[in-house]
Amino acid sequence: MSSETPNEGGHKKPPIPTPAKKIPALNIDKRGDRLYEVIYLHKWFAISSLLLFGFTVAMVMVDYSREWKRYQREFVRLQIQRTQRDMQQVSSSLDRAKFQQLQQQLQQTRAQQQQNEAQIDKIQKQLNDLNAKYYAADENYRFAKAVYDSDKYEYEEAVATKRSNAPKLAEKLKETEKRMNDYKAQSEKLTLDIRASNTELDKYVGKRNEIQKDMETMLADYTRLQTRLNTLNPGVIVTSFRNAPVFDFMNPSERINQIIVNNLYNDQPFKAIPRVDRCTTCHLGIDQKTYQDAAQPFTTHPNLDLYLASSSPHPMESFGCTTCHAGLDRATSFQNAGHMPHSEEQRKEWQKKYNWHEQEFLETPMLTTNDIQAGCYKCHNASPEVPQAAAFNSGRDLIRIYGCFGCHKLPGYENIRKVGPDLSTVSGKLTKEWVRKWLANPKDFKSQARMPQFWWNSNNSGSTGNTNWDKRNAAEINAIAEYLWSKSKPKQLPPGRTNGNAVAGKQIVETVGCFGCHAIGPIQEAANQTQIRRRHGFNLENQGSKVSQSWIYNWVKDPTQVWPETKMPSLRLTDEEAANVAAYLSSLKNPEWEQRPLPEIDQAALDDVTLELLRTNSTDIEAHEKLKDMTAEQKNLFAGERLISRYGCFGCHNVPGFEKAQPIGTELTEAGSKLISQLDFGFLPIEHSRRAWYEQKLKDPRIFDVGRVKRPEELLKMPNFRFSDKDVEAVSGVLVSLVKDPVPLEMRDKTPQAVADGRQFIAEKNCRGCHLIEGVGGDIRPTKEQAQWPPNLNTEGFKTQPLWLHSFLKDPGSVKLRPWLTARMPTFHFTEQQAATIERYFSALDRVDYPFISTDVETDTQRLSVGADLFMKLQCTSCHPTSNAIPPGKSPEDLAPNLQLAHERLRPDWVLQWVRDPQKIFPGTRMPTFFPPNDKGVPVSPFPNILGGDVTAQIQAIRDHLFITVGGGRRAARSGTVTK
Amino acid sequence: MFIKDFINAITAPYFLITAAAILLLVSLKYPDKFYTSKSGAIVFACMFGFLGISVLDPNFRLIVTKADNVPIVGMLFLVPFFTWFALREAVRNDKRIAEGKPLVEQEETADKVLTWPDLVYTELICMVVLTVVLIGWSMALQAPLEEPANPSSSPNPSKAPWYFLGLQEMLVYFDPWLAGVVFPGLIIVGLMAIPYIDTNPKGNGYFTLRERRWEITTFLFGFLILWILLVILGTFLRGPNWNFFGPYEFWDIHKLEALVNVNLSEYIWVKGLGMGLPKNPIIREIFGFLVVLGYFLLIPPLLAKTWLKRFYQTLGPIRFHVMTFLLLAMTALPIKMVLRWLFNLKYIIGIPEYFFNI
Amino acid sequence: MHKRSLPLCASLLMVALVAGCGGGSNETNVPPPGGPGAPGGTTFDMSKANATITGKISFEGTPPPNDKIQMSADPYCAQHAAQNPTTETVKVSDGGLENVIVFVSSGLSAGATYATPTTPVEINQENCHYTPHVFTMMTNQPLKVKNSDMTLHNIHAWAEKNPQFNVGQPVKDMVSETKFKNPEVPLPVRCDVHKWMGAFIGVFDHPFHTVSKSGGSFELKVPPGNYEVTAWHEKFGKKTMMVQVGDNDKKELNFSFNTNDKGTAD
Amino acid sequence: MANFKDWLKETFKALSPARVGEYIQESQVYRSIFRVGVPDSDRKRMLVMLGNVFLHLHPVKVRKSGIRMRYTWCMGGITFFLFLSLTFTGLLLMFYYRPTLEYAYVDIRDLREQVPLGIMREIHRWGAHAMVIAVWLHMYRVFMTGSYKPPREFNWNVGVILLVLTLLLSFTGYLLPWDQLAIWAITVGSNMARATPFAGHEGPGSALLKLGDIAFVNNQSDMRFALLGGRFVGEAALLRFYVLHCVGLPLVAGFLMAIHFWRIRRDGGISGPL
Repeated sequence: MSSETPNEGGHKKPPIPTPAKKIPALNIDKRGDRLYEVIYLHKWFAISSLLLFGFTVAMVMVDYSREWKRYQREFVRLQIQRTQRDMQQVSSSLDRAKFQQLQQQLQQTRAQQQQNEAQIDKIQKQLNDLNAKYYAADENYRFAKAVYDSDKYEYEEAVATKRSNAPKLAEKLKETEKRMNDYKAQSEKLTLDIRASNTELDKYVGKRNEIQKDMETMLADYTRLQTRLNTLNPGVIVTSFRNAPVFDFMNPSERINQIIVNNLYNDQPFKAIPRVDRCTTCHLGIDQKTYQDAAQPFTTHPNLDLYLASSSPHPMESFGCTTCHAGLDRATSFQNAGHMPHSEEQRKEWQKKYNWHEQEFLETPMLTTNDIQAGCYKCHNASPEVPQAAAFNSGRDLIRIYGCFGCHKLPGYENIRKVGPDLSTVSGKLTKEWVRKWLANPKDFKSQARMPQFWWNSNNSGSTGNTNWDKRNAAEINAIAEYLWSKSKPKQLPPGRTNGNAVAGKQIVETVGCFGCHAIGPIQEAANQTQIRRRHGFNLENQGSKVSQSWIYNWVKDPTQVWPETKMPSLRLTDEEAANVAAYLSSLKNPEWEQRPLPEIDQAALDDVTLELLRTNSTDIEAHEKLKDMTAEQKNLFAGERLISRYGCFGCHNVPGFEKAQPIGTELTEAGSKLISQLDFGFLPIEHSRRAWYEQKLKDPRIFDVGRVKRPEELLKMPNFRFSDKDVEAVSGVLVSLVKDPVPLEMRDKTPQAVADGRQFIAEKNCRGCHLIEGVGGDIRPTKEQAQWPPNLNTEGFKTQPLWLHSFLKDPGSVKLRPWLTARMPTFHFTEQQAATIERYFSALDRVDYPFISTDVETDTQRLSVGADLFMKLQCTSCHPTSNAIPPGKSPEDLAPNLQLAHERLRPDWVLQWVRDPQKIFPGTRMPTFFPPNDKGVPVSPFPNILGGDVTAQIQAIRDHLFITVGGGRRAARSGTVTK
Repeated sequence: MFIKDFINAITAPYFLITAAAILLLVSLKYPDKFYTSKSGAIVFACMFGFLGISVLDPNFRLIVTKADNVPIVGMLFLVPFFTWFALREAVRNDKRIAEGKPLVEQEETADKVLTWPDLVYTELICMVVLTVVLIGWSMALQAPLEEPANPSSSPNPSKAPWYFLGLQEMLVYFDPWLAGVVFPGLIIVGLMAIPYIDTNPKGNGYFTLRERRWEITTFLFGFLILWILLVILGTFLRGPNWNFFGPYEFWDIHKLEALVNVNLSEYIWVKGLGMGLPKNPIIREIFGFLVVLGYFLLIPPLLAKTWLKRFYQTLGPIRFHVMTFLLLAMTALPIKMVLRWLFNLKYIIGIPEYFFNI
Repeated sequence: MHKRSLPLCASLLMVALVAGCGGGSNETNVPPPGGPGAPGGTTFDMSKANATITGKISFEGTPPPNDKIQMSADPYCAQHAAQNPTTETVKVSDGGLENVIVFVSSGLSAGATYATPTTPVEINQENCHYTPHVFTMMTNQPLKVKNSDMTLHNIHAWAEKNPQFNVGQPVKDMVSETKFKNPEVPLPVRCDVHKWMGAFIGVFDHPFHTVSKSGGSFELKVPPGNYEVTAWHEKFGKKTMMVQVGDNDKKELNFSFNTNDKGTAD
Repeated sequence: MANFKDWLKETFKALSPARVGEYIQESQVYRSIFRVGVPDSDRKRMLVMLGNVFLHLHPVKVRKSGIRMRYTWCMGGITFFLFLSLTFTGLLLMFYYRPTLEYAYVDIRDLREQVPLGIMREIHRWGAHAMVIAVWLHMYRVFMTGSYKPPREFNWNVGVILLVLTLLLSFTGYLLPWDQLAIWAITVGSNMARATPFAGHEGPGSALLKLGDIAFVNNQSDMRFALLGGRFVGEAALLRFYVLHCVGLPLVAGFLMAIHFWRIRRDGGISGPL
């Protein structure tokens, strides 16, 4: 194939363009018929090959040195350090004297052994022989058995198929069986012989073995650590060989750890991708208690009782990591895993340390440690609260209190009454002028107003384009007020008393329990106590400038007569008390605000607004014509109605004419998975993350319009709630928790329905404003002395009898349980069903029977008398009265509940637990234990001579005395004993 | 700041494409002025300087250092370099021809050397060096990987692979059936037809410009302006919503461009004749049809008679008509561009009912 | 044959070496003795606390009178307590304030641990009063509570950082014992039956604390170093001072309270 | 002892590189493979070129000007070598990559973060980009030197097809990582097929292809559907592209490359002025 001739005949040879005068190429002599000198090529080849070698090595190194390997190496170092430390500790705590003694003994026995060497050798030899024989015999036996088994099968098969040679086979079987048994006997005998020889040998060497064993036990811990250390640190060569590139495919010590949770998927479009959490590749000490003080990423999880441990409610194997924390499951580098800093300092630190930067492509960045409670909700969504997640729950409380669900669809807030007052009777309560001033800036009137500000916000203040917002806002507000008044049908109320005493009223307001739901002005922060629930009712600040004293009287006397749907319960105020309260509340005034002039109404602005609204469904010319025909009143009514519909006032208020209107806000059911590209950040220089957007939105909802040129009807509409930073954080925490991340059924919260319903209900009624329920609540506490705190309702279901609880809930005023308490349990006028919801909730929480229980007490006379004795000796009556009278010399706040009521109020079993250890049921209670535990944690009675010091029996006796003798309860008939 | 704004302004497609085309044509007219070692040094020094200074700008850096764009930055240098190199060789050869000297290539033509080692060895070295380059590149730059595919959220801009961005850029001026199907088809056909249309026997196997001025000008216009430049434009200067963004401009998703393009039929019926558009699309678009048919059917014979008479004679009718068709198809793109820039012309023929828009 | 097997031998040798290195060192049976003072996990040697800080807590101005106690509710107390009993909140003698907790509040080396005394601290309920009224102890040190009265007392530690402790002692000379796991200053103690009865405990995780004696004097033994020392009184609150002591040093540190000082909530 | 010393000496001598080399070269195994031996003479050099299946694509002698870098720019060779390295790295990647919706993306992620020598993906991707550029420049050079002129018209055409194949290879590979970049690039690219005249449901003329009211070209029967195996870029498209990328197109390209190289020889070697 060396032919070089171009295809002749195929094509014409192209003509040579220029005269072909052959001119020798430069330096041709030197090169011969070469283009390049070979040495020149060699040189280039050498250079490039060296480069290639270098680059290949570099490539392998670059590829090999992964971030996670570094952490794993570090962790091994840490483990070695710790093991060495442990070893040192173990060795220093070793009983050296004893160890030396053992060593001496060992030497002694050795010496003894040497004397009997001949004997030992003999036995040893014998033993070896026996072992050899045993081996042979045992093998014979096993082979014989194999033959027997196969013969057996043949025989059985022959019998079954009725073959003629069956008898012959039976004989053969017998023969093999005999042989097998012979061998068995032989080997068994040899076993016995070996055992005997061993025993004999033991006589000489047994002692030594024993000592050796003792020494081993002493050193067991040490040896274990030593082994561990050897495994951890098998030497540089082994480690580096195991983990060397290429060789690391076999059994490297540096390897990926992963948790694969059944049925847990990353919900990607098209397909669910199995979730593979590789976090533990670097977080190596996360589930081990001993790394609490280690640096990240090796630190132990801060709450192993609740997470990771296999005994905890969230074991690592079945929940993984990203279920709660989010982040990218398969990533094994700091950056890609989606770590998110919790603060600006941390962000800076990470940028420096890990070269961290925000990941633009990650849909689910990790929740920061501040936000981590937001990760709970995807599973814990059966009831309105997540256990132990205080910050998250307060966010949910805020949403309920401020009524975000009025405009936005939010999961868990379905079928809740609108938060604002009914406006269908507004003209009977307020004045139009007040409403106009109020709407302009509610917070100006009441610094803690829940009503948000719709006008004079960042996108409708000053003047933009052709719009003078001052004039326009005034016109809009006026139109709305006019509309409301035109539709309002005031309720006829009896004239209220106005002759109350404000000072006495103040006393009542401060003590009777108003502050469980209300506050006056800003709420003073208290350490360790949330007071969010004190925003449940509207703030009473400047109430006197808002409504008339007569109206207040009617309201506090019986709120339902004014507004049947109100959440406000009746506090059973007497007429005089009500008059005093009314006097006090109407004395709370803001004269400066009252004197402020009303904004003037500019007809041109009203025309502008009306025109703009008219234009939405008719042409310009038509709109102008319509406008011309309208009177000012018509304009106001028309504009008012359309504006209410634009701003969605009916989301929070009952507005006549808007009973069936649909909420106007964006649905927030999956707010936590909303694509960042769908969030309009406007021109704001804020971080482009969901969290940051929500926070900004909550701080100033309309700021995204700033810098935009928009017509008034295109502007953002969400009003400004003027949330504090803390509130913003809590609410946005809830929003980011609303993710679209399907978790398998087995992970989901299994809160019983009764508990979920109960929680929902007590949240609606704000029970926790006063009471501590499930360890949460008691918001009223900072306003009261500890002695005046409303009761903790821990174990309420277990504690109280259903009948008593039911009658109490239906009519709390009838029971005088704690006469010293100034706060009153209000009358909520619960329906039977509502009361049952609460009762069922408490029972379900404590897992006790409801509603049918036995309250009879099984006892006998002797026990009753012991109980009476103990009751006296323990001086229970020092604090507990047994009648309604207050003992002399005592003030009510020194007292405990009247024990006479116990038998019909308390469950007998509860009393037993309560008396044994009251702190366990109500931490901080003033009820002491009389049976403090000793060193071993066993309760001890101060009266060792009564009933043999049996604590359980003593407590039972006290209980029986309390129920039968003090209370006069029923005794259960006990078989075999006679009751009189 | 002012300089950046200025550059942002002059990189606008209409200016960039026009300027580049003019520059190319002028440089081909006076090759011995443009394609010298000195001018090459100046141009490349400027380009490197521009890149070096510009990467200080965050927006510029963002777009240039995007992993998948790095090869295109390389191409941005390689293509001009080889253009300059080839034409410099050509200029040299042309000079030699003029002086009656043998060509650069010819000096050695008759010499044959053994393939082993001269060719085989150099190939080996070349491979090794290339491997080194590839490995180095791979170590320095991680291949891009974005979030998992999600058909419900389209990134803005959604771009085709970079080598098809020329086609995507054509979508600005033509409908998909032309820009995405017909033009690519014609490009392939046209490329394949080149050896059969080009009967010029000269310039076979050596760099020359003077002997093949017509072919080279046409090819360079098509390759450099209508392909490479459009790829670069599509890569670096097209942002969200396929809007134009200068190299220092932030890709703001909210930037809007006014869509005020008008069909030829509206120009004639509504603006010219002052009457409504006829219902029947054929009648409505009759002028468009006339223009397009005229373009493809009348111009070739006209050219054959006048301007390209010489070609008609050497090539014969078949070759000539194939050539003029391909040339006219190619020039349709710049013509449509110019019409768009000057008159906001949307379609010459616009029958959206049948997806037939030109 | 020989020639061929050379590399094989070499590689076998390598493998053997590697294996030897890996498993070679587990022969040791006897652990090396761990000396005292090994880093981590060992306790502080109290003989190093050789510097002394002494001082006086002075009180300026007229000390406010203590509240009178109404004991009528419990006849036993009314009978056994002194005439016209008062609370023990402010006790001033020689211009010095008694019952002030003085302690090192920062400056101790981090990570150091201190031996917990096994001797219990005692508090007695006698004649419806706690004695002592203010005292200090270490975490996990036993606290013995004794009732010397013929009436029911309950000793209720209103702890916030520790689990609350509330034991009723209905029998005379009854003794209960408890421990506090976490440091807490002050830890108020009250009797819920007799609301005037109150005491304060300072619980520390180190031994450098004391209570001012009658006349307001106190003495602290500390290791050399630079410390922040805090004085706390139930009514007048906290004061802090810095002090630097060297080896075997003696420094004087005087705190001063007056009527205008207000106790903070903690 | 002396014996042993001699033995040692001899052994060392026998083991010297030169001797070992000699020994190997004289062995039957070696000679059966490499017929010619070290090409240290011109004759042998020619024999090597003739006897080696890979090298025989080259002629024994070449025109000096034809192998000048300033003339060839070496772009054809680079393209071919890039093709080879892409085949190699691609093969390695195929061990880890599974073309399913479940795993496509996560496998790429694992290649990036955990798989040893996952850097192959980088080499593959950058090599692919480089190949597209190299193949353009190769065409550019061939045009600029007029090398498509007779007798090389056919080889130019083969080259054009190879260029298209290169683009298609790159295009099909672009989808495989299954990230947003991939799926949207392919969506944009394949959307054009929707507008194919007559064969695309949004292309001109497709509306004419119907019988009565039954349209033959709809979104489930047009070019795009054929390309993607579905109405949108989904699992079928992924598999289709994977097969094309790994098997179909490389086979065709390899076949055409063989022709391309062969024709270079048949058409008179690398072009040059005659």
